[in-house]
Amino acid sequence: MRVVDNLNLALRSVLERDPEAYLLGEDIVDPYGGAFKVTKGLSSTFPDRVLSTPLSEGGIVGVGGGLALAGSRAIVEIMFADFVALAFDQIVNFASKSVSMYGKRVPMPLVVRCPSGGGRGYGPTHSQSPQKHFIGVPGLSLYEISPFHDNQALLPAILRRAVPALLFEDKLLYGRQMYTEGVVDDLLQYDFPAPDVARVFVETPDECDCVLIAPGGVSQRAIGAVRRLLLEHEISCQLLIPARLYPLPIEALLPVLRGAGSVFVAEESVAGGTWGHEVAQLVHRALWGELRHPVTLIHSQDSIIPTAGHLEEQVLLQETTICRTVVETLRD
Amino acid sequence: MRVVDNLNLALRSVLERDPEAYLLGEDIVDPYGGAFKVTKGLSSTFPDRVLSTPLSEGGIVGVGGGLALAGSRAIVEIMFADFVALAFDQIVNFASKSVSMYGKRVPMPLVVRCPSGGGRGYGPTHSQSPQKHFIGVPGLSLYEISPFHDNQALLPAILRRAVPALLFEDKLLYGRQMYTEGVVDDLLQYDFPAPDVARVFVETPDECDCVLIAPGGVSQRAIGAVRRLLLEHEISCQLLIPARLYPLPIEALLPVLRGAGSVFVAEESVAGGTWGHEVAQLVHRALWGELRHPVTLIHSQDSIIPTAGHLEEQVLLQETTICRTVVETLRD
Amino acid sequence: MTSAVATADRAKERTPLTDEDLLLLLMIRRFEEELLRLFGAGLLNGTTHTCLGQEYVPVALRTLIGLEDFVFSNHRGHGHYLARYQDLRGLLAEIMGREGAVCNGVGGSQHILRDRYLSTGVQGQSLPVAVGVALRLKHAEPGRLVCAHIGDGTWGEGSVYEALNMAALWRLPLLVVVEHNGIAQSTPTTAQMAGTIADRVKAFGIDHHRTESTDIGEIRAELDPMIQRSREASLPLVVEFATHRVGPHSKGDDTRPPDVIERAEAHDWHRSYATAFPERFAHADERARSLVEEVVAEVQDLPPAVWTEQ
Amino acid sequence: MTSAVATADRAKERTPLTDEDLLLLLMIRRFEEELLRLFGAGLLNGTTHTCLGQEYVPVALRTLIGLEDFVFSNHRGHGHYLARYQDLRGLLAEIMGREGAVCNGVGGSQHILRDRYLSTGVQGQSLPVAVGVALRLKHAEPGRLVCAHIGDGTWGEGSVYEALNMAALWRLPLLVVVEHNGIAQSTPTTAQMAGTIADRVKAFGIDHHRTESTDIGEIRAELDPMIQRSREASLPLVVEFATHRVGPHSKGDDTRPPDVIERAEAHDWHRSYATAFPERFAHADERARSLVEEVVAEVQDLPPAVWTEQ
Ligand SMILES: Cc1ncc(C[n+]2csc(CCOP(=O)(O)OP(=O)(O)O)c2C)c(N)n1
Ligand SMILES: Cc1ncc(C[n+]2csc(CCOP(=O)(O)OP(=O)(O)O)c2C)c(N)n1
Ligand SMILES: [Mg+2]
Ligand SMILES: [Mg+2]
Repeated sequence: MRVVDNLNLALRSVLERDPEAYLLGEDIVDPYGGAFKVTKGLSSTFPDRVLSTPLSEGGIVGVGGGLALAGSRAIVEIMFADFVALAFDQIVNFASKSVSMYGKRVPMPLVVRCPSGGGRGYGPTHSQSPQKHFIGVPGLSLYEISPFHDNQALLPAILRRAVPALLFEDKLLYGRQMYTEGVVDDLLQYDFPAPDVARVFVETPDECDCVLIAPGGVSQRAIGAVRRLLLEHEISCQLLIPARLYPLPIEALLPVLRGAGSVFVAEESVAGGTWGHEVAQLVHRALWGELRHPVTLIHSQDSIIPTAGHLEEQVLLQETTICRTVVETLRD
Repeated sequence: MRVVDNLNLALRSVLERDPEAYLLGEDIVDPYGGAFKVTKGLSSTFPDRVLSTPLSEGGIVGVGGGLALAGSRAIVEIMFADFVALAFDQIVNFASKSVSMYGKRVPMPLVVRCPSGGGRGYGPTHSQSPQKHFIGVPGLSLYEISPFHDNQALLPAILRRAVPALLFEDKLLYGRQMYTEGVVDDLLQYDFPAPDVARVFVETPDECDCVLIAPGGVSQRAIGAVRRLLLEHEISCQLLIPARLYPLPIEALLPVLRGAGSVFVAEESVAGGTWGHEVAQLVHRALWGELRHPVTLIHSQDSIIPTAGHLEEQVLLQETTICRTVVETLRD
Repeated sequence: MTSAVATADRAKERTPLTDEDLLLLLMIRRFEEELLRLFGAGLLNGTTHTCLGQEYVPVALRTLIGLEDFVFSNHRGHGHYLARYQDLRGLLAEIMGREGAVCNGVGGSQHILRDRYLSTGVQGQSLPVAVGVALRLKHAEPGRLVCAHIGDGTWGEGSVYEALNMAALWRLPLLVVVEHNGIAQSTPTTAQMAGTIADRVKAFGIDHHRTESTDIGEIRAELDPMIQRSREASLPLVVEFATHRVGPHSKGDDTRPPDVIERAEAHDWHRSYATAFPERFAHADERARSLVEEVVAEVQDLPPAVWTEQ
Repeated sequence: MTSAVATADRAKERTPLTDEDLLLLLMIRRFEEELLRLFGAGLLNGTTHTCLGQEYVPVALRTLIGLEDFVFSNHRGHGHYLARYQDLRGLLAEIMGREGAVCNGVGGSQHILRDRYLSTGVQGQSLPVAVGVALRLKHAEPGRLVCAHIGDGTWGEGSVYEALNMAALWRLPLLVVVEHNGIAQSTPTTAQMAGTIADRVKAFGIDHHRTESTDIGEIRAELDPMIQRSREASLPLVVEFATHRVGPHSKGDDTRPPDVIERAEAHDWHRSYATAFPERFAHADERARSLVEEVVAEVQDLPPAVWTEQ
């Protein structure tokens, strides 16, 4: 099953089981079914609760906040993650704050879905990975879809936690297949050493030369790099993909990281203040003295994301960048 | 001279020397002169170029972007830094991107001034330090005022660089005195080991047990901590205060950091993905093997900022927190 | 001058009001004055925005808006809260950060949540949220509505228009109450608003009603049928109160010229009711004063608020 | 049907237009069609929004807006660019990421800057920026103006109202051109806009003019005095074109029912001019076609764009 279909099913089942759940976004109703077709078919089944909205990113996240506040569950699609910038105030200063700023816990089951990432030539304002800008907002959680995590379990779990969440969805991932039954390919397997943390490994999960941590959108590139590291460089690298990026369940990752002594983080974000910085600090504090080198951050360049394919490739994180960085770091 | 007066003079001299400079913001004209009186007197002298605006944070930053694009210099005051959330799109996706996304460098001399920080009981939506959310935006620089850096030099220098900048201004700092002539108090002196980086030290600048890095808004608490560390714990700590937070001129700090082996970052930001994470990663990469412990981040709690004084104090970074963290870390 | 006279004339024709309403009006007035006094005496921390001059707005509305309706308030919200809950103690404790504070001292003057009442400190943010609540009410509790208070200055924020558009498109029971006091902090409306609120509202196909009255009975009579209709037909409605800020924006920051302040005072409901019903007024005022003083004395002695649910 | 007939009737009364205008119209049409073909053939990467059906808007405006005026374009901007610069090669190279690209292939279809022309991909973002430019022009270059193109769907964004308010308050020479094609991506205007653009504009005290014409000469005659006034009096103006999107939103994503698409096509300027001036039309079309084909052939063979000034 393709990731987009899994996500579509997950949304459908939330709407089905929960008569108080709403889904809002620009152009999400049928026959269009959303810019990336994630919501296809849903408005036909739930015409009152799947609503196409005007172009008002700030406004519709506010509406989602209001629905959540009043006792509904709300899922809001931002057409391109870049435009979540327009909803920054509603997310940070309303929905997230409301959870605690009134002196008592207020349930706020609001999920803002953000199709993110580049690689499709959509240009500087339609290709970003803005995860990092939302780290460290009290009350706000960040998630990212992956080909390992079943959204039919993840989405209801996020809503049950009843705190506002951003769900990042890599656009290129939509068309990929979900992995099932522990098998990635002929060489690689996966399991879940902790709830919501997927691990990709070669043969035995307990041995490796290094660990690579990546959000779901980087899965393909990370898996490609793990394969090449093994086949071309005889480096065994384990890959960890947490569904929740922030707060990061670091305790769950430590047993895996502990053995390795060498940790990398790969993400598509452009340079500076990235999610990897948050991961690195947690790892440095927890494993100081056991690490052979500082956690190495691998990410896109410090640059806007250009449109032309050949230029975009120079800026965005590539499989080869991951591979090369790991090899060079381990060699030093 | 008080910091607010220094800033006021700096704004005045920009307007005086540059007939194309504009200053925009809510309630900034006389007789009110701005919520924190930073712009007092300016509209009386420059009525055409110092404009009170409607409540439209996104809009006025956009106007600033337009002025800058068309060849003017623009300074925009956001009444409380918290509301810069409403201008996130204009800052990140217009002004900063325009510098490079058209395939050639476009000068964008735009400064967005953000009175930030808590400690005045203004409550959760009027007390934040949102610096961290703007780290890692290609083309965007972050600055923070301090009692060491003369804004009459800093402000024109920022404008000359002609890239969009946020200037954070701690509200409590406004009423403090600027330091002059290298003297902090009976015990402490300061110098500038690199342009725009202030250093506070006891006696000789070349020796110390540890280094504390802090943005300008934390100056008083950091200085207080440095004094107490010396007087109560016989720990000599040097304090570094860079005027530009991002991109951080790390090369300029390294000579000072190198000797110490022990580095702390103190900031008022609430926990998670802070500026300190960016600093730490740079330091870890540069000084791996020379550090006795990971760069220790000291910041406010992972919490919204409550209103009541006694609760606010529990959440926000305090002098005592800095002190205690340094002592405990060095003891370990 | 003329307008001051006109107001005085009209005062005599005031429709009668209940003791409860009169007491409430005066309680809010005394509460706000007391806050400014406490600030002046250095006994309060942080900031506050009193509703001096605008107390009658929520008092007039209180019989039209029930506890099952949602109310969104803003920075100038003490009157909104007190008119709904008559809870002097909870609010003062909140502002002073003492035990019994309605939000445990965390929210303070500007950030209050109690059941279906919520205020926030970021102008314009509440309207889209109110739209979301109204969307739910329309489906889950037809007949109920959301009442959101905003000032004239808040019409500078784009979020207001995003919200109006959705409220109209989706036919939602949203009542926007605009307290148009002619000023935003220090900026007169003429310097921050082009055109009129009436036209901006109508441009979205939304009904707009403006009232110049400060007479509780008159206002209720005017608004009742309109609000009923908004509930029954599930339609948005904007009611604009031409009102007057008698006090400073927050504290000690009134830079308006004396004649402007005088004009505001001439429109104060307080004078009109004092003239119209001198005895009842004096009696209620006495009572309001003592109620507020009692609460102040009591709250000042309470221990600090405790916040456990972070 | 009736409206299709009406359009056909009016076509016969078309005011004459210059060879240059006709060629420009057809060049843009051919350019856009060629883009869709190239996409279909897998020769283009990324996305694009063609202005099929709306080409006449910038062509009509081009004699009224000079190179010293600023133009803000949006996602549907190829026509705006070509009408101003007639630069098929620079634009195609930009879209294909080849040498000679006007923005070195960095911006692509939606992000173009050339002298005083700028487009961006975030709807509504441009209007406050345009206000800033107009503020400068008012002081530094009186008589010049800023022309900003937006679609009907973009009126959902709050930034539009923040900008209109400031433009009116500060009396700035801002011309907002609304290309009202009745749809935003897939959402009909009726489902995303309450009320009318006319009323929204007038609510800010700004002049509004709506034109249904697709006749270059007629449009210019209508708009010339208004735009002159906006320059001379330094005042904002909103001109709304009732227009029709003849192609998909971007590529292959037209989910409109056939009758709606037919109605759009019935209003196409293309038919009217073809009927009114068949011979000149055919001749110009031939020329446009060959110009575009030449450029396509040429650009396809160019090396990739180089980006040095990061
Ligand atoms: C988004 C935002 N911008 C600015 C402020 C600061 N501020 C608080 S009240 C106010 C003026 C509001 O004017 P108006 O809406 O007319 O309400 P009034 O104070 O007159 O009741 C301002 C600028 C704020 N709280 N939120
Ligand atoms: C802020 C923002 N939200 C959403 C989009 C995605 N988007 C691009 S064009 C468009 C529809 C715009 O409609 P309209 O303004 O009517 O212009 P048209 O496409 O009809 O020319 C949308 C939703 C965007 N580019 N920017
Ligand atoms: Mg007001
Ligand atoms: Mg449209």
